[in-house]
Amino acid sequence: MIPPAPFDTKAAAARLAFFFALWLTIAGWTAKDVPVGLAAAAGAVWISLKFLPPGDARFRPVQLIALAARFLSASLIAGFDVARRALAKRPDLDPGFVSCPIGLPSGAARDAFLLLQSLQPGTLPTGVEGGSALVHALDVSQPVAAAFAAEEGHFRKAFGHE
Amino acid sequence: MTPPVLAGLAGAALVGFGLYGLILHPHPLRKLLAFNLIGSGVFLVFGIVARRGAAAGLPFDPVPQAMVITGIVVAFAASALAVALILRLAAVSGKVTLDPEAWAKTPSTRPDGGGGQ
Amino acid sequence: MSVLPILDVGLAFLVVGLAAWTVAARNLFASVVGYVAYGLLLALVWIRLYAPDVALTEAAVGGGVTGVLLITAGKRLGALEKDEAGATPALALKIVAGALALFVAGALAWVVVTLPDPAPTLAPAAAAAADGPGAGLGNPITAVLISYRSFDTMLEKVVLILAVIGVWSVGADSAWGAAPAPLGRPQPAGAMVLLAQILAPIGALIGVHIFWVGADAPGGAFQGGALLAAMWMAAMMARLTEPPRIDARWLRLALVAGPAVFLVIGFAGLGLAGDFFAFPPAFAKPLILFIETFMVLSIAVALPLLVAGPPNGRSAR
Amino acid sequence: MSALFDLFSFAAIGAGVFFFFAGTVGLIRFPDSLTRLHALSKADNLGLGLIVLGLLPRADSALAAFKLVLIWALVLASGASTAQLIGRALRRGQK
Repeated sequence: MIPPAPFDTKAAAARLAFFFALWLTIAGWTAKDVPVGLAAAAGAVWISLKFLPPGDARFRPVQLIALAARFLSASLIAGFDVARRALAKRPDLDPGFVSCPIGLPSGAARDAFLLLQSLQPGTLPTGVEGGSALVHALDVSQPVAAAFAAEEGHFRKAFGHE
Repeated sequence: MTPPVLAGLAGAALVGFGLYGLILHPHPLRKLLAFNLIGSGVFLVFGIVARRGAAAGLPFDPVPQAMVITGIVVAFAASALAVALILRLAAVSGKVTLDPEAWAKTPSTRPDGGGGQ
Repeated sequence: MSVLPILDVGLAFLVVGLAAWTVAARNLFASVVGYVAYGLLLALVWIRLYAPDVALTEAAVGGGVTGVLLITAGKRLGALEKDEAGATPALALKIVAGALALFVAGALAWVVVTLPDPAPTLAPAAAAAADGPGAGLGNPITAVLISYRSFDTMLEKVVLILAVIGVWSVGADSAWGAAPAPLGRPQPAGAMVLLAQILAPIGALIGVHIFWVGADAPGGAFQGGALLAAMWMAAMMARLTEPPRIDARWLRLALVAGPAVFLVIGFAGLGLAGDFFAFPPAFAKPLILFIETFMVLSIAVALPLLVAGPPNGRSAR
Repeated sequence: MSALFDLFSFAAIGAGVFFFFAGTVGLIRFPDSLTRLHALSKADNLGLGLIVLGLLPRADSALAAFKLVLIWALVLASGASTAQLIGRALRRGQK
């Protein structure tokens, strides 16, 4: 038997606040619904602690905002990029797989990083095998692996995975 | 043509396609899919009655709608039971077909019913 | 002239076309994918028929959960498939089947076009029921489900339980009491795990909300329960959790909780309000919500168990 | 002021529709399933993001606006995840 992890009060409180805010967003503020909302948020906290135990990620607000800004501008570029390639006279493609070494250990942080990468211009991670992410690229003449490594650096900074 | 009539005609077409697939597909899961098409077609025809019976100041008649909701869940329960039976039949007989001729040619090799892994 | 009629016609053609695809597709997987897309588009048709409650149920149960059921079944069948699915049917049979299908569809279409006008309706009776025993509910469909046609709804929960028992009974005798086979592959993809980790708590929260607003707005026990069930299934597919043993006491209690509470309160109505399933008007709304809470629990447990299938492996602990 | 908001909504939703259109063109014109996934995930996410942006000034309240952003985030997460899953299945199928 694995001993149950000690209850992380701080993480639980933060998540309760998050899920209750989510409830208010969905349901709106009505006094009579608040108890149900609190109960639902508590249930959501229980599920999220069970499936996603609090890790050792340290959130750095400034870098996090910078990451969000990078992500939004990258998704803008990604959309334009795909639209340009799709609407060109002949679809402008040179597709293929690029093997990109990844330093993040397997877990939620790596999965989240790959999720963000899948919305970067021209790249789509299709799983990790043997310490390398196999990224499908729309245009292999682009420096896909270098950009991938740089993005991983930014991601690690924002979440304190250094 | 009003949306209810249109949806009703679509429902009739769904029943037709479903019936055709149900009769002709030898694969049991495909038969099940076709059967579900018939079901949703019937729900749709029933649903337009709810839309047409918009008396009493309501934009719809809640009684048929409530019954369609019940029906969708029951249809799912029946599908799940059918899937379990199909999987068991395949595990016991080694055949994935409801084509009677395939059964006539090679009778089941394990009539005892398997029993355990 | 608005664009809506054109959209309606387009939607109807898409739905019927996808149904044809489901029947005609070459392999099972393509057929199931077509069916899931069909279920989602059908939900849009229901929206156009002013039936958001049906649309929610159709999208969640008819499209989503049924899709998972069939894809899982296809995968399990593929693992033990030995025989081909049989020869293609003869042309004569195709013609006869086509003619029969055409005849039935044509007859139904004729009925649809020639329905009496004004249409007979139960709406006034239902509205009266909603004013009386279903007092205080803003959503007439929930009022119908729990109050006006409470017997149907209760029996439908019993059907769910019977189906679960039926699915369990199909398993091998030696496996009785064990857990069903896992839903996901041995090593789920990272993307699937993360999706389940993010989505499960949020989806559960939304499921509770959909159930709770069901008293006054589109939503209710079926839709909320189906969403909770979907979240549990997502977690099982990501292997974050495994299907429970079917002899677990909490599981069986959760399964029967819905109809049991419903029945108890129904019998109580016999004594307190003078009729089976009659609710004292002053307590109607809290009572209905109380019943629905347990129905949500039963639905959220029953649907994943139906998808997970019969017990597998050894029953010894 | 409201005319300005309307103009903003109109422009953003129009741009969103354009990206949905471009993504669909890519879906039809790109040569294989993997490249089609790119077209869908990127163009449609941007398209939906722009439509949400255009609807924000029209939201009834701050909570409703937040709900729109939440919907976008959920679609983004599930769309990007399924794209990766389908990509993985296709890569394994190619071998």
